[in-house]
Amino acid sequence: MSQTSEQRLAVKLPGLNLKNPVMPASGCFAFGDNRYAEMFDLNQLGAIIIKAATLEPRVGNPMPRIAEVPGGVLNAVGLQNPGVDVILKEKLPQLKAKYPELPVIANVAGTQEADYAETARRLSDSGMVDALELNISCPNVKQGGMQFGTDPVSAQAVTAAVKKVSRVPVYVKLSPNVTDIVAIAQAAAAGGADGLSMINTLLGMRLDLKTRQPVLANGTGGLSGPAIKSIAVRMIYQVSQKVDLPIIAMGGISNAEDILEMFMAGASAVAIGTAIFHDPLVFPKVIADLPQKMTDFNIESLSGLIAEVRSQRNEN
Amino acid sequence: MSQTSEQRLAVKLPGLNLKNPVMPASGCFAFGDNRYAEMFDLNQLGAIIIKAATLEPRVGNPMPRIAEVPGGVLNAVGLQNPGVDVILKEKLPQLKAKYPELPVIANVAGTQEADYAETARRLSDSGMVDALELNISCPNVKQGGMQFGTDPVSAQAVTAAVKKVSRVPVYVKLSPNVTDIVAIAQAAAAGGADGLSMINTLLGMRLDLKTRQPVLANGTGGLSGPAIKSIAVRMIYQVSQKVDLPIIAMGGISNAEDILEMFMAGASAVAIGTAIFHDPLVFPKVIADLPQKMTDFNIESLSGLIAEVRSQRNEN
Amino acid sequence: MPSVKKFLLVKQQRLTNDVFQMDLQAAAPLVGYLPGRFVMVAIPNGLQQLRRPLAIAAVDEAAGKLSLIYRVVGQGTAQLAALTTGEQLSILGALGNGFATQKLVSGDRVLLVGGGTGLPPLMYLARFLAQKGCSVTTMVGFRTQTQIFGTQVFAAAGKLQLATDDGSAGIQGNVGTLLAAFNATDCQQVFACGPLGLLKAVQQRFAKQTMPVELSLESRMGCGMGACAGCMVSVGGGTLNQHICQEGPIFSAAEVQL
Amino acid sequence: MPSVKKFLLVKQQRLTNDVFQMDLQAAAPLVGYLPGRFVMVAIPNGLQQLRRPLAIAAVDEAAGKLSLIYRVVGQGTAQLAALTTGEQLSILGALGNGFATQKLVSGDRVLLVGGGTGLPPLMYLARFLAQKGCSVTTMVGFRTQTQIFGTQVFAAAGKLQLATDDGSAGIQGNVGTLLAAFNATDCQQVFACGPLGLLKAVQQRFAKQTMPVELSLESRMGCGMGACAGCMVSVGGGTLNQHICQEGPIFSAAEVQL
Ligand SMILES: Cc1cc2nc3c(=O)[nH]c(=O)nc-3n(C[C@H](O)[C@H](O)[C@H](O)COP(=O)(O)OP(=O)(O)OC[C@H]3O[C@@H](n4cnc5c(N)ncnc54)[C@H](O)[C@@H]3O)c2cc1C
Ligand SMILES: Cc1cc2nc3c(=O)[nH]c(=O)nc-3n(C[C@H](O)[C@H](O)[C@H](O)COP(=O)(O)OP(=O)(O)OC[C@H]3O[C@@H](n4cnc5c(N)ncnc54)[C@H](O)[C@@H]3O)c2cc1C
Ligand SMILES: Cc1cc2nc3c(=O)[nH]c(=O)nc-3n(C[C@H](O)[C@H](O)[C@H](O)COP(=O)(O)O)c2cc1C
Ligand SMILES: Cc1cc2nc3c(=O)[nH]c(=O)nc-3n(C[C@H](O)[C@H](O)[C@H](O)COP(=O)(O)O)c2cc1C
Ligand code: FES
Ligand code: FES
Repeated sequence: MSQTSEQRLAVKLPGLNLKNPVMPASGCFAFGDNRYAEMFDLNQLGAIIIKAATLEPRVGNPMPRIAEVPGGVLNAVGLQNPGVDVILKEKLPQLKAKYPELPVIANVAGTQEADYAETARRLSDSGMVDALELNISCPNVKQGGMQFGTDPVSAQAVTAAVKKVSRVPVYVKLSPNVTDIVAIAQAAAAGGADGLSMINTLLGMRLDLKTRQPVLANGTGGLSGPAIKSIAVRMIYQVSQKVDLPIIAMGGISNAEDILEMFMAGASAVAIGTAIFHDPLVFPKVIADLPQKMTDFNIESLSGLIAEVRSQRNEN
Repeated sequence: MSQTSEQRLAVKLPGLNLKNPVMPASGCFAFGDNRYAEMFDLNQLGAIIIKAATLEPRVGNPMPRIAEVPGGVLNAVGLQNPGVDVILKEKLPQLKAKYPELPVIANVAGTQEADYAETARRLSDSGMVDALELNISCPNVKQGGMQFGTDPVSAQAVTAAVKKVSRVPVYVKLSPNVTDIVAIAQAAAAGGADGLSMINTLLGMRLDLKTRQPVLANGTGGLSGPAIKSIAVRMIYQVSQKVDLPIIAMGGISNAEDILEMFMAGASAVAIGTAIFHDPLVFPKVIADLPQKMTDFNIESLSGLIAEVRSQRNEN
Repeated sequence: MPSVKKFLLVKQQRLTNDVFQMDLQAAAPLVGYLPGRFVMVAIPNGLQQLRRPLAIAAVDEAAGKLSLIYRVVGQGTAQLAALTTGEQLSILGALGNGFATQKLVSGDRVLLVGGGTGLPPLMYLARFLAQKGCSVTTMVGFRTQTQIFGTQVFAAAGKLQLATDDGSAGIQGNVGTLLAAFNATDCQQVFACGPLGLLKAVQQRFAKQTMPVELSLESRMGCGMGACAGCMVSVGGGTLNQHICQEGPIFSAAEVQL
Repeated sequence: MPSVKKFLLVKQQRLTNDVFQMDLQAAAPLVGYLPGRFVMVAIPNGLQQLRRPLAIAAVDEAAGKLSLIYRVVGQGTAQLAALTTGEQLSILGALGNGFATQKLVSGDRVLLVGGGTGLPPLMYLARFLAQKGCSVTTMVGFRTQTQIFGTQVFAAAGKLQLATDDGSAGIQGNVGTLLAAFNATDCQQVFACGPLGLLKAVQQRFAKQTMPVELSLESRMGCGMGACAGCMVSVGGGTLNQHICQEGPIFSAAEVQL
């Protein structure tokens, strides 16, 4: 191959000039202030997506919040976070101090349009984040979250409200719990989104046979992990056919092949969540594996693959 | 336990007086004319749900139609069937001749309301089926199928059209590929459904890294198997809270515990599809395992469990 | 009648870089394990929902012995290759119709044509027909010398015609080259198993001949039991009207649409 | 610094009907495997996505030896119990804060209170404190005699007070009965691990005492690494403000809200 290894993995998305396309998914890596960071150098990552930020602190849902199902995990954390001000005062400065070069995407959640906009404004004004990921898809909160992500009108409105105040590009994170993912993606595009992030978790539930009650205190939870990968691939494929925005793909990725499958479906970058729970070194591993796997499948560079896949999509 | 083993497993649903609640799911057991029937006596089953019937013969989708994903299977068979007339002349008489006592549920599909109604009329008039399962949820056909199952207005209309002509109870089979499963269930109820059947497959896709094209000739396929169980449990739980109709549950069931979980979620009977591909004897096995598992979890009878679960649901 | 049985893995052998042979032992005699039929092997791991179809490469029914030969192509076969002696496999079999060998008698001349993972069923067939007293010629093609397996069996059963793409063993060329040179006039039956291209070449080569030509087909399978309609093929002018797993995997070249 | 290592299973032992001990060997010395800390064990099967948290029951850091004692309660632990000698396990550790034993000196009197699968970390702690020269009293409760395990360790490390619900061993009663009879005045530190009821009983019993009382908590865990917020607990008046996996699993009874 004629390109250097670095060139082969580099991808460019609005606001994000990444040396590789791999990042931790929101909510699975806190604010980088976790113990995985002791096991490998976060500078190896393409970028980091931090845990959802809301205007006010949130304590999240009661315990238990985690359950296991075949091929996947249910979580009902419920957007627990210390609130945007603490994130700006403590979490982000700590992260930037340790990894000044690491691109940061801040996940933004809220209960109404105004919260979303105000949280987004504060984060983007801080100069500490390179892009926002608008979480209109959290299935684990009663108000806001997913309700914005399941109705095109609200999705467009909240995107537009955030775009108006944000100085950094905005990626809208879509919920798979919808009849027509393309309609929501188009609504986000109409609202001015710079990119899409997909997919968030599918709404699931597990019952405890002894108590006959849900295992999770919240009742339902979000399904993530390998079980949802084929749904993510399908949705990314469908959306990339109709919407021109770059897509950060996630949902069940656990190895380099999965990453390439997402690119072939239409992704321009990827995030990994659940897989890290099983393999704490999944990030350095997939980043190291990618070049060989690309060679195996005749892919010179990811940017070339993105261009090729996108050019083959019939815009109709 | 004071009840006999038979009483413990028996369940009663409109048109279906079942000695146990276990049946093969539509499309995973043909018309009973498969080789599994050589391995165990189908009279052991609670009932059988046969492959979809359409008014005209259908050749289905091109090959390949089957792909594997972690914890699940993608299929894009596309409702291949010899048409309702051949089914009435050959398939059903053969089934009834071999198993005169086995309750039969016929799965009905179509491309428009009139097909559904005519197919349903012919099947119900035949006297060979105990109930219909209205398939408004097949993700593998371009027209009809899922489109009826994702829009409440169409769902209600097609249900009403079929109810008008059917002499046997009608179970409407719901698609999980919707934003609001309760709305569709309520529409089916408003259309006069006698019961619900849920869930059909989730729309997924797998790409071949070598060809960069979908593995399935049809592009997308329906995801079934353990990967979707938590989604099925969630939807059945949600629907049973708002809609009074009995539910035949399916989606990832592979053992007796899974069956009990479905009952606790709100089911009144269950169907098993994908699991038989792995374990050809899954039906006799789960039927034999149920009584002991019920004892383990303090369940005297399934009919008692159904009543208990339903009585605890707050109708609001 | 198919049955699902536990088999003990008594030997795992690497035949080439990516082809393995498993020798398996059942607790009881096997019935109906005829040449051309196949089994569905469960991958001993909770993640894989589907069994894998593999042809019967060798069998001793009375002794309950079964051999499978498989190429590692994906996750399931990779897991099979990782199994070690003493582990157990759940196997569903025997399935499918098998090769139609009923009319062949001692002295009949038959041609076997195979390539790649199409060879295992032909290995069994070659032994079976040789035992019947048939005169067996087998044509096999490989990419290169290091990929060769099974040829001793064919040589022992009759005549072996070998081709490699790079000429590192046998003649340089492929099965097509061998077929072109073959004199078809004195041959009672042809059996072929291998990649689609090979099957098409055989179908075409003998299109004008009258002897039975049998092709063994492959398909992704859900059930292997005629229950899921995952494996249909068009036969005798119909459209996707037969199950490869049930009416097949062996079809008449004159009837099947490839 | 946590690390993920392959461990060889050198011994799998059944202690009671449903409690097993695994003795494991790492290729290199272990660091930081202190009493009260835990590991996350990957279930060697593609289906389970989450590692299972298990306490360190015994360790020889220099020799790379680790023992885990676990009750079979679900699918993951059932799979662990099915493993045989020679198989490998991927283990992430050591995690969590561990018991605060720094201030204890030889001659100090300590009380350990445990039940059920809370015993394994106390077994390590008892040995550890006995070696320090502390005078260790351990109270343990079981349902019945056949469920007893670990008591030799506690007896060897100091004084053992045993209760069974049915009186089949030790006194009839439970840990609560033993706690009520305990003279708390001359005890420097209390450590407890077990079911929620036991922890609450300990918290209450010593609520008015001034010595440190440490409780080891359990929670379903996603990561075990402070990354997923799956294991929060309310400490020091906050609401769900600390991670059981990171700031815990050991919390001060005076601070933690059970
Ligand atoms: C009747 C029959 C007999 C066969 N006999 C042999 C044999 O003796 N030796 C041998 O090496 N191979 C044989 N094959 C092919 C073999 O089944 C596949 O190579 C194998 O299933 C691949 O599994 P995998 O998990 O490694 O691949 P993956 O790609 O991970 O499998 C994913 C899914 O696709 C299916 N699949 C993938 N490739 C094929 C294929 N070529 N044919 C059918 N299904 C496929 C798998 O069964 C599985 O369901 C036979 C196939 C059929 C239909
Ligand atoms: C810090 C810590 C130390 C522990 N030490 C021990 C020990 O030394 N010995 C021992 O027998 N048990 C211990 N446990 C409990 C042990 O983790 C669970 O019994 C085990 O995870 C159950 O797994 P399973 O797959 O068999 O159950 P399943 O019910 O199939 O597990 C499903 C999911 O729930 C989780 N889970 C289920 N029960 C528990 C539980 N009680 N606590 C935490 N997670 C649970 C599992 O980890 C898994 O993620 C400890 C728990 C924690 C948090
Ligand atoms: C424990 C947990 C917490 C999560 N928290 C968030 C969150 O705060 N914001 C968000 O947008 N997504 C959140 N997600 C969703 C993930 O970011 C991701 O979209 C999803 O898990 C699919 O990817 P995966 O299969 O690789 O985990 C969370 C997922 C998990 C498992
Ligand atoms: C191969 C295959 C074919 C199917 N064909 C039909 C069908 O004809 N009609 C229908 O309503 N559902 C069909 N289904 C869906 C199943 O009936 C069932 O709803 C679904 O597979 C979930 O159950 P499972 O996880 O137990 O397989 C099919 C599923 C599979 C795997
Ligand atoms: S594989 Fe299911 S019908 Fe052939
Ligand atoms: S288990 Fe993930 S934060 Fe504690």
